[in-house]
Amino acid sequence: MTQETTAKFNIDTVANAAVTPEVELPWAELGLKQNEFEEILKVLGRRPTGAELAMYSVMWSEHCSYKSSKNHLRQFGAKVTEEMKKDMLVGIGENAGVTNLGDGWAVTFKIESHNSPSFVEPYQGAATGIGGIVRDIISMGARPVAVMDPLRFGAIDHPDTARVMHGAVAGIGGYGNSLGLPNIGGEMVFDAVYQGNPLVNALAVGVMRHEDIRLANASGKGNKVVLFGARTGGDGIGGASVLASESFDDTKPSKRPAVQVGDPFAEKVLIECCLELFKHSLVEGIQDLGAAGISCATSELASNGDGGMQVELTSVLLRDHTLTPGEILMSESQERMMAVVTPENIKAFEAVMEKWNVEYSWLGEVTDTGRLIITWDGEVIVDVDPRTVAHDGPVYDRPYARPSWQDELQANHFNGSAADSERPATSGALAAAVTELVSSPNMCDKSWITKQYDRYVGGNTALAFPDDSGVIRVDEETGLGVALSTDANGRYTYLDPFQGAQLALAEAYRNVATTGAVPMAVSDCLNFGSPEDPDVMWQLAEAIRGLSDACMELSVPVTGGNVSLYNQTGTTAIHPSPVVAVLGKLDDVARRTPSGWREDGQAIYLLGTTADELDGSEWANLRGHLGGVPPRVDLKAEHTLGEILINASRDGMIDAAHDLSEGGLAAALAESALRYGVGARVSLGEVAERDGVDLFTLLFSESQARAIVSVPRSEEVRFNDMCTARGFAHARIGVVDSATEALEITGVDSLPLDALREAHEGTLPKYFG
Amino acid sequence: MTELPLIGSAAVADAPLSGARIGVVTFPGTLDDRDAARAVRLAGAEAVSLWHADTELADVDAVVVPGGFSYGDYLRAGAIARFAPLMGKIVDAANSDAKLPVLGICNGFQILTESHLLPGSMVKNDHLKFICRNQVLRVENSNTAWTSDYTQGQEITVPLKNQDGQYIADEKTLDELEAEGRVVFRYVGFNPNGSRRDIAGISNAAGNVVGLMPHPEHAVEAGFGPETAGEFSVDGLGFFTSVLSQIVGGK
Amino acid sequence: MPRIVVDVMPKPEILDPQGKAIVGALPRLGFTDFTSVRQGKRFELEVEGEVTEDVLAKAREAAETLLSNPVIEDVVNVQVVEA
Amino acid sequence: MPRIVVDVMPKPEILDPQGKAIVGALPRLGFTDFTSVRQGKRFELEVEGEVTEDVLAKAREAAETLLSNPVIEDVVNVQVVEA
Ligand SMILES: Nc1ncnc2c1ncn2[C@@H]1O[C@H](COP(=O)(O)OP(=O)(O)O)[C@@H](O)[C@H]1O
Ligand SMILES: [Mg+2]
Repeated sequence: MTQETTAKFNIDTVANAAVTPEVELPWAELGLKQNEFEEILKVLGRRPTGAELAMYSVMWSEHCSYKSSKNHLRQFGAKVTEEMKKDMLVGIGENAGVTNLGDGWAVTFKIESHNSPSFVEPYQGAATGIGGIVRDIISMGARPVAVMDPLRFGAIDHPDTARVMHGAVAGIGGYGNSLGLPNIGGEMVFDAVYQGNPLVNALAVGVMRHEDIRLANASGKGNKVVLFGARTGGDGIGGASVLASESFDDTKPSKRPAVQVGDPFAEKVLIECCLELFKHSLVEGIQDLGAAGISCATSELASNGDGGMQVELTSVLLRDHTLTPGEILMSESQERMMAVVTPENIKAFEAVMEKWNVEYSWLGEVTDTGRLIITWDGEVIVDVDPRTVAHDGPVYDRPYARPSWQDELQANHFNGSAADSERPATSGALAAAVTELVSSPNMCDKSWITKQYDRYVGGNTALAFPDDSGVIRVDEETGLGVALSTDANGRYTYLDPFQGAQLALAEAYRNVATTGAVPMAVSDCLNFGSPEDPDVMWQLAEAIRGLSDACMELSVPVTGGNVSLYNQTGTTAIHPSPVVAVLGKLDDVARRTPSGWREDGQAIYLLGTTADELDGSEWANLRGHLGGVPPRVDLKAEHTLGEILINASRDGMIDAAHDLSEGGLAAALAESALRYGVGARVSLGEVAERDGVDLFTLLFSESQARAIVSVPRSEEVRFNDMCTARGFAHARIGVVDSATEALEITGVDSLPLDALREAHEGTLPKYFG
Repeated sequence: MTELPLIGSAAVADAPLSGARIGVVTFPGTLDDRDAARAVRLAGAEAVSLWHADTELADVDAVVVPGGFSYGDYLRAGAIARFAPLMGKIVDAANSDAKLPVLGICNGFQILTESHLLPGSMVKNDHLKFICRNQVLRVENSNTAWTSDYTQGQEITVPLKNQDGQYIADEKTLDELEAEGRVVFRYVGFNPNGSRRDIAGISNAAGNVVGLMPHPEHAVEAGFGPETAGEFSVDGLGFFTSVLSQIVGGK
Repeated sequence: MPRIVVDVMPKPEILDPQGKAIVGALPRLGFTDFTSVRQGKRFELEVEGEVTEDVLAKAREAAETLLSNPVIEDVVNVQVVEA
Repeated sequence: MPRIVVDVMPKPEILDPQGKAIVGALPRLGFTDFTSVRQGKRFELEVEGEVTEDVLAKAREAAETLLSNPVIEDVVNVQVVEA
């Protein structure tokens, strides 16, 4: 492939840098701190060249180096038992972790954030969020099989929310649908704290045979380094225009794109092309290009390998020929991959590229020098130890302390507050409360979103919206499959970050078990405010400590994730939002349990116990109250409940299961009825008495480790025995009854399903059309 | 009753007894090719992968042009794919005396209209959004190569998922299609995209070429397709068994 | 470099869903002067060297065959622009 | 009725996947003269009555606010056409 004549620049070579120590460099403009710049001087033993400065500055950014969170994140790797390692084929540190599914199958999944780009330009920001996480999955050697999209936007009635909502949802759909990846779940939370800082997280999951696992490393002297996919443009370097000082060419455009535009078609082709490379074993190592582009790919590949790497930068195919070397190194153009190929495989590699019509260029080769050398027209512009760029970046022990306001916040309980002055008590008020709850922004039906997503493509989707987890078949012959759920509750985490993070895990774990899957692995996306704020840093430290402890207790290892900091408007941080994704395994997806009732006469059981835990609840939220302490965490109970749900599903003891989370029992009952439009008669007196709570509390409290299941008559004895044997609270609270066409709860006015559905489904269309 | 939720087995059948070979075309950006191939296999035929750049049409008894976003659908859905070397062969074979059965699903339908194998065109959905839903269709013509296993007027449920699904044609063409019984499927209950006269799918005059926006290949296995009140539809299988009986019958 | 601009519009008799959505949105934003909006496409083709009659003819052909679908669209303009 | 034509193009520095797909297809169809293609939008706004300076200003405003996304697109042309 030919390149237009390369632009001429005032190239700052390594040789030049060595003899011109006095040159002023724009390190501060590139986001480096004084101490960080001094560290670079020390590492190199001279001043960096412009290109080296570009690389260090992007790779040592918070986003790439995890410098504020690294010290805390270590707990995820440390709090791991032998049992937890058993099925972990690839752990934290690679593009995504890999978990063994058995039968030679492996699964990889990861969740990432694309928050601030999605605020600036919701469509493209969200679209490229999907694109980026999918490339992480491809680079592990896997075929991506599904995506999910946990979202958090501002107040539903704020004028800017519609802009973000329309754009982000269309972008996620536009990109994911075009890749042929079913969307199998996500979240949608509206809260004013996210108004100027919406959260757009994206999860992708992929599957592969064990032998296809690929890692990001460049090994074997003489192997060739190739860049393929889209051409490199000025994307993502808008802020780094200071590098213009490299150039003496006046024709250079003054502007670099502030946002990246995704090309899902290019990515779809890239997926197929990579899978063909893997199938014929044509690449030794592979790395996607995400944040920090070529800087990241070359330094990570080289430092994970056994030698070094030499690369000629003028070989990079460009979309914009005015880019300077530093800009090329920093560019975040989408839909690109870098691979290491043995000389014998070059021809075969090129044949695959040509078949898929993918552009590629050979940049250089793996060496045994231990150095990463980058040249521009043969002149050395980068000569570094790649580890110092990719791994040995700065690490900060940021100060943190429990916020001064935390005690007061926790003392402000909902129970007895002004917001709690008119607690519904009559049968009419309780019915109205249930209706209000199911139509509220956070609890309402989300199909306005999900119907813009292809859930069917691939033909392996066994469960998706609105069930508790998405379930994807992996092996068509055996029915082996995986279940996934993502959860987080920013209000709980605000009230208590340690417990809040544990509750996020507990809920995702419970959702996976509810569909009958055995929870196996965790990925997390930690969305927090500024780490330079000791209050926020405390929230982050507590959340990581809580989550890592809980993972150990539930025996589910964290296999990867992402930290997104500085999510705040001015000095006001978002609620700490640790989004936790749990992946589980189903030996046969035919056994998956949906959330809705179907069969008349089946008994409805409530599993678990209820306490007065309304602090941070959806109900309190509807009444404008946020204070107190979140529901109590009981991981032992979560584990036992999980076992019951999984065994009951495996042994055919239950036909439907739905966990209780936000909105409590009221939400769960309504959702189970609306799922297939089959009603029930429910009586809660005995349970209320057993747990010592009133009917309202029983319906709206958000106590954890609870679920409702429907049990066929013939299985009731067996089911009861199982719960009793495990010492787990269970109570028969009703019976499925399609004839009522309503949800009948003793002490609550009858809730006709038609009206309930109208309330549930009307909300998003009302605001978003 | 203690029955488990119904999910069929997708185990790949052994070599099909029928001996029928049905081609499934892949373009860059095609998404539902593997699904179409699965449907072909579940119906009892052999699925043969066809590559858009091939200059010869392999020895196949019928062709499915599956859904997706060929070339990103950036210019117009199907506009670029239509010029693929293999499409020329498919058009010739469909128009030849042999009347090769061709089924275009979603993007495949759009490619067939761009190729002028079928009249009219698709534009953006009237609501301008991508839509994915379970759609009820009425079979208006059970005499085509792809619908003979249905009964006239039968209602079937299959998924629908698209961005540019609004079928349009001028009034004269629409009248002609109606008069000649070439409206093969109509949306029932709800028109999901503003298509003229609720048209979901049409055929050519000879009935060997059928195109439709909804996705029959996604309603062939209990457990993985459209579900209404807990029951799964496998209504899409009829497309593939229809063409199979015609092929086997004709052999 | 010289460019050829190709303009393609939906045929007048064809309903244009995007134009319709815009015309619906305009008054909500306080724009009340526009009675109808139609959305078409504008392509800018760059040519290396001179735009000869032959190159222009090629552009016209590309406009008719690839860039537009005659069933639903009209090529309303093919024109050279010096940049 | 007079019409106002508004042309919107993707910003030059922004990736244009649509143009890219077209430029890839052209040579396969035998069109080899075009080195780059960018795809934008053309809007035709119909005006009841006369196009005053004020109406044109409104059109310009609509072009900047509704018809284009200033983050990724430029309004390259707003012009009156008599029909
Ligand atoms: N943005 C979204 N994208 C896809 N699915 C979503 C989205 N938001 C919510 N869902 C789906 O809606 C259903 C209900 O969501 P939620 O109430 O958060 O579930 P749960 O309480 O079980 O975690 C789930 O199936 C979830 O996956
Ligand atoms: Mg749930």
